[in-house]
Amino acid sequence: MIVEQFIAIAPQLLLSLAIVMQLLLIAFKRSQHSIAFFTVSAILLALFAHYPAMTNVNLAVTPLLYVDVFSLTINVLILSCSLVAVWVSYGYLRSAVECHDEYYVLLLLAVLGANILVLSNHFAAIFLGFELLSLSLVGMIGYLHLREHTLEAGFKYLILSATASSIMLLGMAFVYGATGDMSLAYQVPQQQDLQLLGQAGLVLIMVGFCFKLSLVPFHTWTPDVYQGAPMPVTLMLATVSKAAMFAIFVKFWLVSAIFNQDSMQFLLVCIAIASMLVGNLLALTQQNIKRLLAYSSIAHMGYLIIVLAIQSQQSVAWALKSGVFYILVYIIATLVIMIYLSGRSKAHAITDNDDWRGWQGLIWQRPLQGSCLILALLSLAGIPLTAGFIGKFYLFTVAIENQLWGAISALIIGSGIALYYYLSIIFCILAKPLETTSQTPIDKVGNFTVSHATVMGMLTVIIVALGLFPDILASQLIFQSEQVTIIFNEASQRF
Amino acid sequence: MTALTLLPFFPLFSFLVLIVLSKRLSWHIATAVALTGIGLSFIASIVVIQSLNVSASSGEGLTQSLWTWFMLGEHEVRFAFYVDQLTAVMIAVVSGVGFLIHGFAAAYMRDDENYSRFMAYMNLFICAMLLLVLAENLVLLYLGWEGVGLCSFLLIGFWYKDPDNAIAARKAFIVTRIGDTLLALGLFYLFMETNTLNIQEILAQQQTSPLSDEAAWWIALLLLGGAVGKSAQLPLHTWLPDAMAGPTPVSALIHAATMVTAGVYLIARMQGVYLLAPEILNLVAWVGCLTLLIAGIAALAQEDIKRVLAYSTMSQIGYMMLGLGAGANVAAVTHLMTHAFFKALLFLGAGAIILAVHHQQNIFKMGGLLKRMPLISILFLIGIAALIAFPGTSGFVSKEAIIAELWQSKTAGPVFWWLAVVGAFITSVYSFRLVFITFFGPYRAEHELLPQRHGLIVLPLVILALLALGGGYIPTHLEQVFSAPVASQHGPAWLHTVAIIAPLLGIGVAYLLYFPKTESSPAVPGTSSVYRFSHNGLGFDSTYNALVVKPFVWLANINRKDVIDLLVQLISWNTFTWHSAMKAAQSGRLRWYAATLGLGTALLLLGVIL
Amino acid sequence: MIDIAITHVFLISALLFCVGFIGVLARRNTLFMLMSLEVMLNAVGLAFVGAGSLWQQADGQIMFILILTLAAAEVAIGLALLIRMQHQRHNVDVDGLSKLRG
Amino acid sequence: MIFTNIIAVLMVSAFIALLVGKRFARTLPYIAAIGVLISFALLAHFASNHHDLFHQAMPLVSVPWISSLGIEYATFIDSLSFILVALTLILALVCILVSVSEISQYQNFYYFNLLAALAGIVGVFAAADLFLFFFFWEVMLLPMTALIAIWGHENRRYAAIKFFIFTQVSSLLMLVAIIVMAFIYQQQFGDISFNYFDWQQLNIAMPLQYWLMLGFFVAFAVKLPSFPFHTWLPDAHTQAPTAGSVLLAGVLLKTGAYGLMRFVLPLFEQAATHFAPVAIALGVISIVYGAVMAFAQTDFKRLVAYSSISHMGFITLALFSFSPIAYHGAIVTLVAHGLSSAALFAMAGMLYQRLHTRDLKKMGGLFASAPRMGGMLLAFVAGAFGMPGLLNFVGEFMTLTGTFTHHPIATAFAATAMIGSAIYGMYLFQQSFQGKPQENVKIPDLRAHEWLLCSLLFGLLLYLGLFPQALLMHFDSIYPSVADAQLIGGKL
Repeated sequence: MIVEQFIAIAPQLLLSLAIVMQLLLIAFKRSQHSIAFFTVSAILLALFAHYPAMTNVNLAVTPLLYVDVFSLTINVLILSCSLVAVWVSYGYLRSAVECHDEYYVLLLLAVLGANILVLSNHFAAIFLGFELLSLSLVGMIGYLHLREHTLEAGFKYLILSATASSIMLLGMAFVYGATGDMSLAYQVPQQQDLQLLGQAGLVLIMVGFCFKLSLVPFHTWTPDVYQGAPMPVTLMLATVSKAAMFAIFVKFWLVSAIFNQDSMQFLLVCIAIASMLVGNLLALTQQNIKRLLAYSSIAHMGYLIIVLAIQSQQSVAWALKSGVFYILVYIIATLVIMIYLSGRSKAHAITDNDDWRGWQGLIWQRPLQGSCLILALLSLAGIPLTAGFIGKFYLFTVAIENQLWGAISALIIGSGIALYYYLSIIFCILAKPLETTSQTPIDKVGNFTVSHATVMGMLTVIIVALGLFPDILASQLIFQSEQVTIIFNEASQRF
Repeated sequence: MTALTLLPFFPLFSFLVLIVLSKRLSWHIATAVALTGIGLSFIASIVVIQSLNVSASSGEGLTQSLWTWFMLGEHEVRFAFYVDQLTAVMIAVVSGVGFLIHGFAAAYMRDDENYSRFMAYMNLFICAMLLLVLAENLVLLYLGWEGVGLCSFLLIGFWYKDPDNAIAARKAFIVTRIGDTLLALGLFYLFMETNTLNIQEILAQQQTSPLSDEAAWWIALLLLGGAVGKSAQLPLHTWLPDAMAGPTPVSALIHAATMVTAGVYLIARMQGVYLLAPEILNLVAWVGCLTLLIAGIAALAQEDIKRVLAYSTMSQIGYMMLGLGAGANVAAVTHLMTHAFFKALLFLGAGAIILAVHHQQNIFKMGGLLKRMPLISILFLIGIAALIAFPGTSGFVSKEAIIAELWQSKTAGPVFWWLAVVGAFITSVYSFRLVFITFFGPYRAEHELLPQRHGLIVLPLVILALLALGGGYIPTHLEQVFSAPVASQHGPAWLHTVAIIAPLLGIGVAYLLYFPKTESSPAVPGTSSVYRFSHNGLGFDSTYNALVVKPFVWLANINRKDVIDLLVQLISWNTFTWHSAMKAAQSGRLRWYAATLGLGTALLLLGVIL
Repeated sequence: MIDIAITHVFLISALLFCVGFIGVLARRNTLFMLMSLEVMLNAVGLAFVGAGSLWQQADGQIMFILILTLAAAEVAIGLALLIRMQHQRHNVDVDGLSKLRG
Repeated sequence: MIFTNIIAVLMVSAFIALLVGKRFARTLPYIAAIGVLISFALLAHFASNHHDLFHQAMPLVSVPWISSLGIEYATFIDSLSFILVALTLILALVCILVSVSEISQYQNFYYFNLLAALAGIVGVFAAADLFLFFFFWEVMLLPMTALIAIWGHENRRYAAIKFFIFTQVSSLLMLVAIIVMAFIYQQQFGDISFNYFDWQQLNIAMPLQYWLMLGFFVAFAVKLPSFPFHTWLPDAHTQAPTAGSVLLAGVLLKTGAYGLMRFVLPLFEQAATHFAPVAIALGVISIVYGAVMAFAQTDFKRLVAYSSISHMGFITLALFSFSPIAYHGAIVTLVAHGLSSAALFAMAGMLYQRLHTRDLKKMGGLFASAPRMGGMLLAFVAGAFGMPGLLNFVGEFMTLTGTFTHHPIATAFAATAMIGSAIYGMYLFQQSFQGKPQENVKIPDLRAHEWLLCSLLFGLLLYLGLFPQALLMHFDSIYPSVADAQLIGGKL
């Protein structure tokens, strides 16, 4: 029994071990190459550790953690993203004079936090994962302290994230007070006043999640932090943090069977609609690609949480599948763009190279990179041929199955607005190249290497492949999600 | 019936040759091609008429079906020709007079750089006109109808470099197009009621199961709309005087002899329907009556020789309409034929004169031509005599026949009769005004006269003059077509006398008013406001301009930016405004961000608890 | 042990939390903001302890210890940033940090 | 397999064109033309083997695609799709011909886009699965937008964005309707299905049916375009490169009409009947409004664009009058407008190449130097205003004859467009080719490939105008009649 539990959380244990070893390694030898290599190996090892974990799912490891296929899937996604992040960071930081080896420790800590968050089945675990993730991220955001916006971004993230997590903690306290149970599968009490307390607690917990998913009205930090953070950290924020938060939000929502409460359902749909509209509106004329991605992530998270607004247990499987597919697709497209941006930026520059007007005519100078970017943007815009369309199609099916007409309208309007800025960028890439002689041309900036292009190309191939044959992935997901439903059913019936 | 099949396609073939080879052809070859095409047509029509006379004394026509054009539900619209006595008259006139005019045109346009193109258009026109009259069904008729319209457009605007010509061409096309649209609506209505567009089937159906009163009323009215457009009758007549911008042979062929009579042909053809709608038939008569008077009055004050003739054409077609409306069908169609002869003669004569005086068309700048070009002047005078129905001419035969039958017309016979006689009087006044000013008095042109003696100019004129004199006696057998002969009950005996005297009286009045008293007295156009009003065609043009054209252009131009697009832009403007507002909220201030966080939380709490 | 109604505990912790939150909003000095955050966290801790005593479980107190740890970590990072701020800008006015906007 | 093969051939030649690159830019038109000709040969070969099968829909391929939703890659053919695909391929040749001398930058990518757009359009006509239909519907937009945005005129980005947003937002409405239909099918028959033939058995209650119909209608009305949704079209047409305009006017607009014929009328008979008065009003307004707007324009292409709106109004009018004659008229109008507007845009392109302006005010008197071009322009203008003998007339005449029986007043209003079209047509011709020639403006007359293109289009218009039965005989048994619901099931 105990062995099984160890196997189930082996990846996390490996990561923890790796963090300790990292510290030792730093003490032993300060070398960016070696620590980066070590980090990559650790993450790879954790990834491989998922194979045995997969064989033995639906297992509670202490009351704090619960391992199931859904969590494992998300964890694999998170680890893959962090792999990319490490690799990107390596290229990004390589040019700096200083040796940034602590950075990798923070990175691994954040990944560990995200992993724990995804697996957690208890408020305490949520709290631990949440804070581990946030605090490491604050460290990473403020890491390159000589850059122009680092301080501001770090401070904003610290204060706001701390406020949000206090609010969430207060909510947990309320829920605990109302139910006497800190497990996710708590039972709402019968008493009137306790019910109210529980309800209030629930809302406050939701605020915490919404903050991290940067949903309206808790979105304000997103663009500033995205912009101020170093490019690889932005990448982490946009992928690892978002995926983990989404996963725990889903678990929280489904295991506690919150979707049965009409008022919560209503709040969720309102938040979703507001996010779609506000996010897209804010992005409309944005010229900083990092800010633009931040705003569009607001909208995308708005689309995404539609999958939570389900009305019956039967829809759960389909909703989960859609949700996972969508976030996966979103992350891949974001990765393509952010890898490009990381390749074109340097740690020791005062800011990142993040004005998309600089991409003008890219496709004629670097056809491969240009077309990768275009396809990624199309995927974000949800245009057929790309996986983004299939993701959006799934969301539509979920929304229609649950008859969320308001959300559907907002989705359509939001997509319409979004097209404006995505197309603007695409047309910029397609335009005639600028005839500049004074400035360095875009394809000479940064440490962009062949490997960047290769990874971008591979991810783009995945985007197109999933756009043409979504069954490659979707047929895998549906099986798992069905299992997840059973688990959740069991979980909700345990008490 | 090979002759019938090929009849309209000879000119089409020559058109193709001319348009494809165009400038590569010399004048001689081009002329030969053009004349051959139409000459063959003429021969074919003679052959067709012969066989018609031989085979069908019973009134049955000849049908020649080529192919199925398209299906309207169950009804098959065929590309097919039908010939009866009415068609026979038309094809003979079109190809015969057309041939003569082509001959004249060859000489008239000889020096034009686009000569081949001109002859090509003329040939195409003949083809379209033949299709119009030969059509077995109304759709094919409509094809011809539009075809002649297009050719008319091309020929009026032939000298396209002068914007005025282009505008005149456009005006002609668009005004007639209004009529065409009404005609098309008439066809739709007919099809809805009868389920066929075959003319003979429609007419035959009226014997067994006639149209309802309402349907007949509407159909007759809509077809009349088409007819007044093409035949330049009230209220769509304003294009014809402007159409004189085209080369003179065009005016002769299209705007006098053939195309403008298409409306008369249509109403004559659809007589069976009109008989079911007596009110509309009466309207036809009134339209004709008013047109002949108004055009006559306008003709009194024209200075351009071709405009005088144009107004007189409108007026004469008014007689035909009046005849059709009052039941004088045979006479009306006969008048159509004789009118083609003498009006072609007049236009060609005018053309010869215009050439002689260096493309001067103002009659007040001519004068004294009788002495200087006697042959042409006499031929012209023969035409004028026929026009005013001088006894013994073809015009006399047909016009007097119309007038004679008016009296017994069921509705307003005596009124029509009187108006027609007044019209005849006015006709002779303006005709002789033209004659006196042009042919008498001193020569007022700025350049030396260039007498025209080319065979191709004189010969057609001579033949047409002969026809203008004797054309009224050509046997037509039209009574076979028009089934309901008017009761041969004659009115009072004096009618005939008055009708003959009225034109002669007109000559006298014209002599008093316009004959140059002395050899040197300068003839001047009038200056009074009445004269100007009449000169401008009684203000129809300006009224239409103010009521229809200007508002339309204004409306179109004011909306050039497309009001709907403005709405769309409003939406996008709105979006951008929201964008700016939200962007302002993204102020970068940490404390404000924290405040939104608190506010949002409070909002959510309120939302759940309430 | 004096029997305090559980609602009172939650009310006072909520009030304390609001005080902390208003502190974050109202103070421009970054140091005070960090202190206000501590107040908020302590309010939460109070609520946890209260809830734990209500259900006669140790969980609430465990959570409080975890929160204390968090507070320490947070302040550590916060102070690090504060020092950088003082270093770079020679003041700790939070309103100066508004370059990123729009 | 025929459509799949055509799509494959087009896509393969598209990629070949892309890979050939700039080095052999001169071969690109030939590669594209060969691709199109092979497709055409395939189609012709298929037609010669199966020509009596067109009266009924004939399923071609069916391969599972997204199995969890019952989505298949399924295609079918019937006379409507056959004719529209044939039209597409003919216009593809026209597009290539007009591009030869116009496009000088990034040719490989240009031909790639052109061929990809064609493949998408063929896919739209071929799809029997509604998801697939939607997929192609969107896919054809992308290269089309690229054509406008890269090789367009001065205001191209605005036009391209407008075009894309209009069509995309409206088609999302359709996507919603499609998904709802699939779920309804699931409710009624147990399995989820996006298949067109399956959907014909659906029986949808009325208010819902109405909403679903609206979802489809809006998407198609934007594409058509019908009156309040038309404003993308003048911009897109004006700014697109010549081939783009040709493709837009010639084929892309037809997909809207195709959608109405294929989906809105047969699948939502009841709702369509209820909606008919509104649709007819929209059709008539489009007809009249388009004509008036066309007259007000001074830009050659904009004028033609508005005339397209006017002509497409006839289609709405025809389809919602539920008259078989009008339905046939609509089909004829589709083909006729495809050919004639393509020709007009091609002429606009030729003029633009010679004069570097589309402003009619700056033209005039060109007939003197380019009589053949003028003659051709007049011929196509005549086609546009419904000159009998050309195909447009047959379509217009049948449409109006058919609708008159049911809606005489609306038809009377629609018929005013015959006057309107004459006005703007003649305005167009005279402003450009007649009048006083501009100083020193001598333009070369038609070149060989332009001559080929014009005579191809004119020949088709004339031939089909005189023998429209060649087209119509395939449709003898096809028309939706509301009274006779059985007729439609499976046949359309």
